[in-house]
Amino acid sequence: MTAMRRRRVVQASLVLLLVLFGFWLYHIGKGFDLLVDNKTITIGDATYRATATVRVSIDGSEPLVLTKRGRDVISVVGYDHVIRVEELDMDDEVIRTVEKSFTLDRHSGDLLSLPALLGGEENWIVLREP
Amino acid sequence: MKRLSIVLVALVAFLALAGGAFAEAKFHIGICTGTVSQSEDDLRGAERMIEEYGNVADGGMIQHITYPDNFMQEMETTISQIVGLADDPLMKAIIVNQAIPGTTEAFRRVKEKRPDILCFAGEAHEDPGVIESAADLVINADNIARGYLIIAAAKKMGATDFVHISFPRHMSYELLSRRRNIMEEACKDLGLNFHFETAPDPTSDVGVAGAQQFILEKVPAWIEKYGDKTAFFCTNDAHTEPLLKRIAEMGGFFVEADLPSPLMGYPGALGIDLSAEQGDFPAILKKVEQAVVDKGGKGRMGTWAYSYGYTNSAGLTEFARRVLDGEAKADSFKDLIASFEKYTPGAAWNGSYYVDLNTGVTKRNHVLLYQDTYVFGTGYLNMTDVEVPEKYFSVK
Amino acid sequence: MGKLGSFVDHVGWPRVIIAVFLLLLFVAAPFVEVRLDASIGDTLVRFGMNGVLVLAMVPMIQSGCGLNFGLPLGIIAGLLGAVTSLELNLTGLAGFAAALAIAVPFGLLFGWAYGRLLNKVKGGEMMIATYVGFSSVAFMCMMWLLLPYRNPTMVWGYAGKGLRTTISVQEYWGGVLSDLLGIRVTDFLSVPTGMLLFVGLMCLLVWAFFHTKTGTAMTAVGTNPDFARASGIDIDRMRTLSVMMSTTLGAVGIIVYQQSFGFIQLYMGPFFMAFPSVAAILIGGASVHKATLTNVLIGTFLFQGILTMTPSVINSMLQTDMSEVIRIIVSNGMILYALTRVTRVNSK
Amino acid sequence: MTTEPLLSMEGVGKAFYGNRVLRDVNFSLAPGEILGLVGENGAGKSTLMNILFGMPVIAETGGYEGTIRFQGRPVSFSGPLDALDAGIGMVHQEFSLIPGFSAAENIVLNRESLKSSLLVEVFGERIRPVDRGEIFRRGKGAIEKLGVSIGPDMLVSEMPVGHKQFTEIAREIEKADTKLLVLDEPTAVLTESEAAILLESMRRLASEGISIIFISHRLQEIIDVCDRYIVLRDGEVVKEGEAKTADLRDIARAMVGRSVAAVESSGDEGRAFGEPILSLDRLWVDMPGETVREITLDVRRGEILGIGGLAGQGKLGIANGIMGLFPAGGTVTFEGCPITLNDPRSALSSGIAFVSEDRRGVGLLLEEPIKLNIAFTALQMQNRFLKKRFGGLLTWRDEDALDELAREYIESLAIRCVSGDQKAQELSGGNQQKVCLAKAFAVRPKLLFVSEPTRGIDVGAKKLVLDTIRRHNREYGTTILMTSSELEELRSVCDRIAIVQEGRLAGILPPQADRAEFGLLLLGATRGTTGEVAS
Amino acid sequence: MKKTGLDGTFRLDRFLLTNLVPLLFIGLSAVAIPISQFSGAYLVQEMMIRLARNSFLVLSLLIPIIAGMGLNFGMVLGAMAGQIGLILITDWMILGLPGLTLAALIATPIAMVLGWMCGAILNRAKGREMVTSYILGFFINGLYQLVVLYGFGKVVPIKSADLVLSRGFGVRNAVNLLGIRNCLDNLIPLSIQGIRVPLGTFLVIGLFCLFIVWFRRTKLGQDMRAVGQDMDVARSAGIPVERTRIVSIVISTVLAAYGQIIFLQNIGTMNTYNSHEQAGMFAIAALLVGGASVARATLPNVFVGVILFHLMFVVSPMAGKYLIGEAQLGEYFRVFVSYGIIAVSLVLYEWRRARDRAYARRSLRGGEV
Repeated sequence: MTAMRRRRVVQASLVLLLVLFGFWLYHIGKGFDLLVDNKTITIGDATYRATATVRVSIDGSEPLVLTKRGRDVISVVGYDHVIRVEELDMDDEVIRTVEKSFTLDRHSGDLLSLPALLGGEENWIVLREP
Repeated sequence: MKRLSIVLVALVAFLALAGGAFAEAKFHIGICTGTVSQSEDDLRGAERMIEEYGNVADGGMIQHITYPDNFMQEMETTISQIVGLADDPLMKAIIVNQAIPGTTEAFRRVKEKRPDILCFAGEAHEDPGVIESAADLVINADNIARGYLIIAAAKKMGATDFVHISFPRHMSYELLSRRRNIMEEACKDLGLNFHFETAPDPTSDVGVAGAQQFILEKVPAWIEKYGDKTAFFCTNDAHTEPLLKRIAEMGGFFVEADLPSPLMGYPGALGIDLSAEQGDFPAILKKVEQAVVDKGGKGRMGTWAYSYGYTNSAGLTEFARRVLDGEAKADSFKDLIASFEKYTPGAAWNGSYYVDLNTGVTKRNHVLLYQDTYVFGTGYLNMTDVEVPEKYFSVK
Repeated sequence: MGKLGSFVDHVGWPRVIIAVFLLLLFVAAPFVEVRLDASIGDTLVRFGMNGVLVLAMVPMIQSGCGLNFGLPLGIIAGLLGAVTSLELNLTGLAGFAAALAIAVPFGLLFGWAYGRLLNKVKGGEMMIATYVGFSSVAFMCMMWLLLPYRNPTMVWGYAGKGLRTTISVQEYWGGVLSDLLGIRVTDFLSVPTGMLLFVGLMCLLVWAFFHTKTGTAMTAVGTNPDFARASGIDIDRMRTLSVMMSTTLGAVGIIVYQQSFGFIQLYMGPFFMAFPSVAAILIGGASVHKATLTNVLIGTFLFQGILTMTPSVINSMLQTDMSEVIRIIVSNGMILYALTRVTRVNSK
Repeated sequence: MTTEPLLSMEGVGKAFYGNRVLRDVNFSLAPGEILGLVGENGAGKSTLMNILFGMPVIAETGGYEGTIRFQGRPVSFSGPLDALDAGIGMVHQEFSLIPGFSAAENIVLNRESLKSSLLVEVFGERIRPVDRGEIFRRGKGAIEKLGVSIGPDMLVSEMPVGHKQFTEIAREIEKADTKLLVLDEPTAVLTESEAAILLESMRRLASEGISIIFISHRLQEIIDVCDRYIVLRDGEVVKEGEAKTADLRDIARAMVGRSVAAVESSGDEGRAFGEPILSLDRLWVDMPGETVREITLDVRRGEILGIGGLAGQGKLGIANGIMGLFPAGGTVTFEGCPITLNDPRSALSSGIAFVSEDRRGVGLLLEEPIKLNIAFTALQMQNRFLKKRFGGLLTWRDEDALDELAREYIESLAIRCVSGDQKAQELSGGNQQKVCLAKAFAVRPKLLFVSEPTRGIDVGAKKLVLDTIRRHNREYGTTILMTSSELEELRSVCDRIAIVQEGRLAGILPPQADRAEFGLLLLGATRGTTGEVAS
Repeated sequence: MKKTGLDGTFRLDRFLLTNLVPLLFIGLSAVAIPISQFSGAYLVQEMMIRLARNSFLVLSLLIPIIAGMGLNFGMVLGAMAGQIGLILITDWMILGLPGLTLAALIATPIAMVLGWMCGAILNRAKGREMVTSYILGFFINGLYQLVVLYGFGKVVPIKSADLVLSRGFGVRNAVNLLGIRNCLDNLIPLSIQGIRVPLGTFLVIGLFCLFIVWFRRTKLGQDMRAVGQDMDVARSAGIPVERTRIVSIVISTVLAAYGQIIFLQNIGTMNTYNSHEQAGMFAIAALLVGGASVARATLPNVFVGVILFHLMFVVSPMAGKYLIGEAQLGEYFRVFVSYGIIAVSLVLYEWRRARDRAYARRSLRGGEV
């Protein structure tokens, strides 16, 4: 009977292991659809105006160009990312480059407000308006 | 035995068709439609283009294929059929009408191999977000606007009640589900009573006949229950035919079909002989009109004057040809409408871009179109001129 | 209690459950504004339409060939008869009779060939029948396009050739049976006397057949092939004969169906016709090797009743499209039950 | 050698529903001893073995009396698997082998040698890989122990019958702790040389300490190989003794003799019969389990000829073969005309009828009414009980005539039923048998085959059935071939009795002949010495 | 002497018969390929993809065949379980290989429960397994719709707006599997002369073949073979027959779930309410085309079957089009051929079985010895 018992223990721990494995997979595979947004936004009391055209890429992805009031979607995998935003002038010359790393979690927003980021706002990642 | 006879038949047919030749085309356009049993109009549109631009086999421009009748089960076949078109190095555009499930993946595969091929989807079945991700242009009947317009038209025709007939599988289609809700909302606003009825799914175990029988027997009961000033609408083509038959007999209104066409349901339901008018839509319309009026359906039954499926096949192909020949721009709404209007003289079109309800993003590769409603015995209703109130675009 | 128990045992649980369910639907109907007379009328019409098709299961089951999943073959024969009758521009009862007259030889011919095939595969009939049915339907799809039918009301509106998926028979012989001696009870309930009589006649013929010498032999082949063989009966011949009968009944059945339905369904139409008939006779309490006329009548009534009542009543009750899903679960669940039960008795 | 017996039965008895089949059986078996078990069919051998193995049928019918001791302890197995665990193996008459498996795989079936595997901890024992090499080795070892040469990797489906038998025995002895082996007529399917090998290997097994219970109808084999024998008759041990000193004739007599009241003689000895009505010439029939190899026989008009023989010897095959139910060959002439074999119509239409031994399988339409059952063959073969309708367009079943017929036979055969409309399956066995007879009588045959007419029916009914057969013979002059396993029954009814043994005619005897004569023919003790015995 | 001669001719005869269906297909393809005018590269690529896509599903059919339960139409149940897994990971936005693995992990217990149910039902319908599992598929489809169309979003929380209908419950009719699309196929990128080889999937399939080979050698596999060949003998030898049969269906169902996941990662979009329906029918057809029968199927049957069947599928509509000049006739022709061939192979199987039985009996005949 001890063999039986040992077997039950092994089976139970295997199931547990698989569940843990599932959580681990969830963790490493979790992706996010991030809306990068170049619109005027009000966070708290401060209002950040969308000013210029920007070029944005996350984790070195294909850069996206967003004009004023532009919005697009970038998909990422994992929790820690680096965003690189380049402000462009009329001739598409880079005026300013901002690089920032950020961490997402299940509760964080999925709308990355570029004006807020460029304006130095702490909470530049916000929840999308429903 | 059977196989032998097939070969014989094939041989005869082959010899019969081995005439006619076109000048060698610069490029080829592939069209994928359903078979006659699935959607005749789409196929006829493609055949019209073959007539106009020639078959690839005869040195022409058009390569026509069909997707399986059982397309819901045979997605794989659909995919390889469409991707097979891209095997032709001269292929420059692929039109799929209707863009049944599998089209998206087929387009992705085509694009992976040949990014230069234009991929157009007519009347997409897959979710908007899905098909938009792969196609260069998606066309759908403007079910958002029509959700309001059909109700408005029904009111214009004199209806007091509106019955929407569908079943679970169709209600899992985003656009169909939303249209139902818009209709309900519009009914409320325009003072009609909205009723939602369920009918068996023709692809389930009862089959097409079982589903049609259900409509045949229930419509009289519904007319009795809701009165003869009731307008009917159903989401499934197979349901349309018996519905028309009963409405012609017993009263009630029918604004237009889900995919409207004078050929949709009417010839079968009313037993109309169209052999003399083959291929001529104004003549077909006239003949159908005559039949409807004869049956006492004057002013009660409508359609689009030109078949939606037919125009879609032909218009999209024409548009693709124009783009490839440099006569039109791929992102021009105007050019697109112009291509469509080539095949619909006298009928007005209207439409808009699709807007994703969740993100608010306007999809510039997804066009929603509608044609003016034509009511037999009274003529066009001028629904294209009606402004659809903004609020309906955000009804979920 | 004992009486009730033995009654239930006699009728069988699935039928009792379905009958009670159907009864509840009928009782509930008036409360949710579904007209009772219309419901009864619908059920009667459906009963008449499908009766002969379900009856077409009986000869094959009785001779031990199992459930006739190859029904599409018979239906194709019927379709050939129907479209040919239309092609000849025959109307009224004459058209109907012509359709029958043309369909029956086709049914016999197909049945003969099909029966010979099934004789080679004793024991595996059902699976093979399914696929033979499917492939013959696909073959006929090609034929509908290629056969030289020219009647303008039947061919495609645009191309002017090839047969349409649905062809209206209204102008020809639509409703000739249903309206024959029709009794109008209310606006929504008219009894399709002619059709019911025709179904009755067919049942009578089948019943009579099973009282002839050959019919007796066929029953014996189905009940106990060894017994039949020991009594000098040619089993293969009996089986072929039963398949011919089934196929021909299928051909007649579809024509009866069409005259009430008002349309002829070509192309993939026959594809889906076998299943409801199989389901009906199983629900009626038939087993895979024994079916009676009572099974046919009860099964058709219950199955078609459920089919027409569930969506309307449940839909009106719950205001949801879920009723369709419920119908699928209920009817297939019952068939499943019937299949597992049958076998348990068998394996004893 | 220990003195304590391996197996001992003390006062074992068994009755099925008041019908006693075993009474006070006592015997014991020492380790390494071979015990011959002899008895006619129905003497109680199988019941005894069923009790030993604890077959469910015993417990379901109320258990048994007495005690069984195995290795000194009283045992009561709850099933054959239990018995196997305890070390008792059985080789059945029907092969219990997997056709697509090799000999070795069959030998170790469900006792395969397994390799170790870590996955066991997760998925249980059955996930272990099978050790093919080890299986091969074990299979080979077991086969060698028997002293035969069979390739351990030979597929059973490709083996001749004898090899299958050896494989089966090898499986039992391969079990590590098999102490007792029961062999149920293992030599029946073997050729003589194969049988010799088997007997040899039995001796070898015994010398290794395995005890064997050997059931056989070949008395010579019993005498050759066994240490002791016991003879069962009507559930009782009627004779036992040392095999070496046994006399064949004694055993045969003990086996066949009946304790029942003396056979009521038919009383018309010396009836004169006409010319042969049916002649069989080198008939063979491929009937599973009842193979007829070669039979040449004449049947005379008007007689009742009994065909006797032990189960499986082929007596049943004769009628089935002539009636075309199983593949057959040779020549059969009926009234001077040859009968086409393999075609039931041929025999039926020449006026031969058949009451099958397989009442429920071949004899009846269980789900149909009695009247249809009775009339069926006559209706189909002779177009009787039909009436024409619509000017001959329809041939209708004449229900009135059927009712009339049913009434007639229900009355004359005293079939106990509600009416002719009752379904056949609702009748008792005896009444079903009468329906079968009625069916055969209804065709008014010139020649009637009756197979096992009294099998499975109670004593009262038995007498009725036999009387009916005899009466029919007397009244209508119908020639009857009656096949039965019960010799006494044959002797009470028949004019001559032919004994079939191993698919061949062993001899023909008058019913008054000495029991021992019958016994010897039945057991094949005189095999090869008899040809056609003239009556 | 006579015997061997008889045996020899019998074998050749037998070989032709056993392989008649594949031979028929090869013949048909040989005629159809030139007519279809497809390029070789396209066909090779297409076959490569189809092999990767379908093999696993077809392989999942093998184990019930070993256990004598015929073709498992109940594999549709497994496909549904796989789809539920995929819906969930799409909702949670788990991408790439982890997503795929997680979907498989979620599908496993569901498939096990469904498979156990299916096995238990089939145990009550012995000898009629195929028809019963066919209807079981219909029945479960109803339950599936109930769960996915009404349960998801109401009972099971679904957050993703791309997935749930705007009305708030029910999964949309098409699910975009972009997140895991081709993630296994392209795991190890390999391209030979412009033809992409889905090496990752092939590796998984290869591993699985090894699993089957290994499994057949385990005690359980041995028991299944025994049960498949003779249930009564197996039972008398103490093998738990019912349990073994259930286990074989459970394994098949779980594997079908994985197969469907692999299938859909290749397809890239999921037809929520119909994708599973195609799984059973085509897998079975492919296996039969490969020369397998209801009672015997081997690994080569699987691969030969997938290639031949799908070759026919790809080529015949085009061939029909060029031959007859009308696209739809080609399509109908394809349906006719594919169903017809299944019927033919089943007929051949039954006929052959009857003949083999007669042949086996002949050796017992007394007269001829």
